[in-house]
Amino acid sequence: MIQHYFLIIISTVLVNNIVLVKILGLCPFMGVSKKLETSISMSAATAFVLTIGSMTSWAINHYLLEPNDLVYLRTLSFIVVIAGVVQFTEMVMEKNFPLLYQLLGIFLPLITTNCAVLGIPLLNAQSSHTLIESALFGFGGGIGFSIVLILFASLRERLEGAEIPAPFRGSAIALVTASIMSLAFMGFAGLDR
Amino acid sequence: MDNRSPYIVDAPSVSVIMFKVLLALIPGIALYVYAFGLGVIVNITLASLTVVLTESAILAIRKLPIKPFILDGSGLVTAWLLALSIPSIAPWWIIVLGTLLCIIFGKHVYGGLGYNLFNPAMVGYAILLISFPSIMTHWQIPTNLMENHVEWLDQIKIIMNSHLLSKETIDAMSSATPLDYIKTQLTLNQPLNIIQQNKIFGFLGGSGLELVNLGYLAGGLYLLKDKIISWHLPVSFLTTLFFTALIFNSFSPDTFASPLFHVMSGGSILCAFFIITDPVSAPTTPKGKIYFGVAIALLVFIIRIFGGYPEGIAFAVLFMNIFAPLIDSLTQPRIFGHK
Amino acid sequence: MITALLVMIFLAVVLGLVLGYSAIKFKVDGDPMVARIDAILPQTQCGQCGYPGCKPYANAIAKGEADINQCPPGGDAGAKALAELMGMEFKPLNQEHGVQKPRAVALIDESTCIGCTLCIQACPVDAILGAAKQMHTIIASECTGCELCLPPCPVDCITMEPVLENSQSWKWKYPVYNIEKTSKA
Amino acid sequence: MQFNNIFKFNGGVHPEENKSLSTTLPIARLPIPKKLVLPLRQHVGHVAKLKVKVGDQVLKGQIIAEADGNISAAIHAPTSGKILKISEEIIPHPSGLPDFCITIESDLKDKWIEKKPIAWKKLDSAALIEMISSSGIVGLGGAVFPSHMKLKVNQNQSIETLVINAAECEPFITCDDMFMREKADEIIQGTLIAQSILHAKQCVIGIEDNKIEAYQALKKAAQKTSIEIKIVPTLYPSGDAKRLIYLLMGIEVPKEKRSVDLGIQVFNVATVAAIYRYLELGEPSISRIVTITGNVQNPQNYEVLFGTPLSELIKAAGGKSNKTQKFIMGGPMMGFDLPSIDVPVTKAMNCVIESSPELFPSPKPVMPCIRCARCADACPVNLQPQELYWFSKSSQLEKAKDYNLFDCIECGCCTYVCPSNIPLVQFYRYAKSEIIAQDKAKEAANTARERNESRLARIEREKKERAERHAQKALGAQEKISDDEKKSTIAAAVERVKQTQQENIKN
Repeated sequence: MIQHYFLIIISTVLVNNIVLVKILGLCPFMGVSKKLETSISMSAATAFVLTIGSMTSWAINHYLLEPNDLVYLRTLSFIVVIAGVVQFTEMVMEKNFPLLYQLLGIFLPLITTNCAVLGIPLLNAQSSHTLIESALFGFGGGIGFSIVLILFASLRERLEGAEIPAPFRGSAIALVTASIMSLAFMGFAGLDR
Repeated sequence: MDNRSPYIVDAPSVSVIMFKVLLALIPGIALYVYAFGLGVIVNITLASLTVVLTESAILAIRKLPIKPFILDGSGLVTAWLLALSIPSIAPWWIIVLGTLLCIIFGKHVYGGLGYNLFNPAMVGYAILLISFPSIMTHWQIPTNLMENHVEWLDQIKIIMNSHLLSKETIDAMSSATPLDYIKTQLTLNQPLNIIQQNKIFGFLGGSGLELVNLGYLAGGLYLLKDKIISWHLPVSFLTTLFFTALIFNSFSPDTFASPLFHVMSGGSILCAFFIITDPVSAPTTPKGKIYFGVAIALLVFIIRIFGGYPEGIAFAVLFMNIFAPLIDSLTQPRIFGHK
Repeated sequence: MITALLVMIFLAVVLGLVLGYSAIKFKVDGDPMVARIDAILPQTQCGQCGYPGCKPYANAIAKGEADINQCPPGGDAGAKALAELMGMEFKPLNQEHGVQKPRAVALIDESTCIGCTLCIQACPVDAILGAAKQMHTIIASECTGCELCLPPCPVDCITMEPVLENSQSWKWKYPVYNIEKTSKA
Repeated sequence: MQFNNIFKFNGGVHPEENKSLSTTLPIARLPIPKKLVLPLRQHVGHVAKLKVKVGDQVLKGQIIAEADGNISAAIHAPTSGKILKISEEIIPHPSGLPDFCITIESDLKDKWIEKKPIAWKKLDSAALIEMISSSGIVGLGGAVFPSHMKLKVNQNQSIETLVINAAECEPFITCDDMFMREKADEIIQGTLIAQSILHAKQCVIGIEDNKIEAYQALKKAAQKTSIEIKIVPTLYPSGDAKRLIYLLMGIEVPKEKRSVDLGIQVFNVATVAAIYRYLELGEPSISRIVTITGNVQNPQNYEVLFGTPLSELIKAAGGKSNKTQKFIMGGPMMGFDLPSIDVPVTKAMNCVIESSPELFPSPKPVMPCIRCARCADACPVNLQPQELYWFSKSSQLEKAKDYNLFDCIECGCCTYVCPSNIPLVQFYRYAKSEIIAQDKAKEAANTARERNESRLARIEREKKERAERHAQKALGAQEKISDDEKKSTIAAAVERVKQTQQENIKN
């Protein structure tokens, strides 16, 4: 059983990393990775939302939608729930970490529309995960997102000093870098067997 | 320039460093030719030509001076490392394409020498490996093991135009690498000692390949002695690989190959002395270098044993390249007078 | 159909309650950003941005009413720093508000000054000394170079004198070297 | 050579020494020049306060500018003569910008003011420090920090060890070496004086192993004293005070602390000798030993009066050949190009090197940094020069600061070993002075903000008071002057100004 849970984590963090392999959540990945400091807080917020979102979505799916034969309402209700969780996180953050709140700016409310955040609960529902599995899946996805975002930010900070040819500056080089990162993650293929 | 102090310098130039690296590759290449024939020379030549032409073109487009940046030799190092990493009988366009990928996506989109985040040779190699898995895993068997003697001209023919020769000849010339072979055979539940009786295995690693690796080792030791590379990277990498393999091997010798086999086969030695020692994409602090070497060794071992690919060096190196800036910032050494 | 509606209504009510409660619980007042923006502004108090001083401009930026590139004394560098702080794209200085000039301090031609005190009232940092009917003088070390004292002077006796570099304020320049052209721009 | 109890610091380099060039001849004395130019700022701290005016007659050793506050040093007339002018002249500074100088026209009589030797054995430390504060003595190793400040010790500090810096680690420079060979006695006497003023329990002289003659001279002079003379290996920059302390004692002076806080004080050999001369003979700081070397015909050390035009020294050494491009002040590792050969010799000028393409070939093409970290291996402060360069180059100044840019001593070891020939130190100098300038601007902005805020508060207060007064007056009295009238005058003035401005713009 433990092994199974371990495999879920390994799988979501490395092998099927939501950003680099599943290509979900690219918006904050590109948007909030200019600075290491902000990327760390962003990843913490996202990981939090992912875990809580997965769990609440599971509960809604399990207790409300499936018994009532309302599976078709999944996407709608998940979005609503996630939006609620994000709003909550936002308020907590504004109160307790006001500077962070400002730094994250538009990307904090945008966690709502982060496809990773919706994607993970939907994948959970699709593969009929249990509550613990859903939580681990969400958590693992969050960790995977965090690792990749933080590393990406550290790379981009290094690139600040590089003399990149003009056409490649900014998002272009960031995308090239992301793709090579994705290439590196392909080495883990087959680890989750 | 005015006001430039210090007025005196005493350092080998970048070119000298890079050409010493090339020089250190010579023994390995010589043994490669001895064991496998001239195919590798063709690949190296193709790669070198591609690099010089592409870099000149890119530098011209970027309006940078061409001569110093070609003469710095860094492009050639990348090209040679790639040529040594791919099978020596791969068709010519593989090495040309690979070199282009290295130089463009590994190096010049980042600004060229000194700015690349990833090891350029490994960028090219990894793209080739996932794009052409079959070609990239068909390795030539040593010439002395071939049933029909193959002329060196045939090797060149295969490289330049694979349709000239029949499929049988090619099949007779190539096989999986020992690492690959072990992996596939293990899934068929063969015990290791039986697997290793195949003729492609030598006394340490793969037959022929072990010789080449010894050549690389000699070159690597020369680089160490000449202080072109620091000891941290090769030592941490090789010892970690050795001891991880040792632990697994003593735990179950039937499924895990010996530590010496792991060190002497695949690209371990080339990786230890020539690939991870690329200063630009590796951490620069002494501690950071050790962490880097250890982590790559562990990843290489994990991918070799548990992963989907027979050899994990390229992925492990690229993966750790991602960590390099973070490792650097977390392993700053203690400054004089600081706590 | 009814169940679906009920479910959605239920969700809406629950979330509404939770969020409503936290809105009260985690209420925030004041904007910490204003002080940070104000810290970047050069404090010339010149009003070229269209606001009566640096603080009001900082307020306007924090509220999103003003753009980050309206401060000529701060120049492009200031706009860059603001862009970084606000997480916005950098915009070059808006020329409508003026151009960045080398630092200068005001100087009163004491033979022409009639002692009208109008410049004293205009100076935002009280850097002009003097009394009615007496010659005025500028405390050069306190002058921000805002030029606000120039228009009120009835006899045009105030001029802006650029601050010259001396061996103490001299700075090492960015090294320029041959071969590898730094392709910044 | 055996080194006992030496603590090695990280890195360091050993460039070709080139010291024997200028040690073949004894120290010579330069004739008194016709004109001497004395910058008012030859030391760290406040500019000296002028005590003479144009036309004054001065005697040799007379104070012509006095110390302004504690961190400042007096300036004495190096010879007798007349004050010719007080004006801005080119000074030996990397900026090449002029600064205020006193020009003396020498009368060639070289007439001393009455010398007043001080019975230093009978006086207590405080009195001696007070006297030394008008001696004009500053650190002659190149730091030019006023020496009396270094002799002063706070109540809560006590000096354990006095370190005398005789390392002279930069190539080419031999002024301390030759001085030690010839004036070892003065140095030892000066050391004993400094030791007694500081109440230091022990005293160590640190000298590099390439100065055996000087070592032996010191050894002989110090025979009957408790002064310990320690030989350190020749490794640049062992003459840096913090490095020398570590070499000799294994103590690292922490960041943002001075060695005094740890009970260690460091003086240069020439500085202690100057203290001795001032107290024992009553001669203030008016000259120093300068090495003139490099591409000159007779590389040698000269005793030169401060203010002597450099061209005189160059002439004496047979310099200014055709091949010469420039003159360097200081050593080849940390020196700088002199803006002109007419600059005066100052208290900081320990060495002048006539450059030639053979000695200092023009820099090779600069390649990008390949992060080989050779610089980190060579850095005596254990910094990561490649990171500092990365940040300085892209003007990420905050980051550079975080990576301890200000711990850098600009010794040049990193540049010396850089395979890419990057002028690393130049980048650090740029980044440092940029940060300092920004901090200054920030400080100015803060004062401006405060002043603006207090003004706004005052206006607010006045408005309120006026409102109150109005409310009181409104009961009966009427206003004396109509506000409207005043306003219209002002408006007219403003209108006029606007017009003139517009006309100016049109023109």
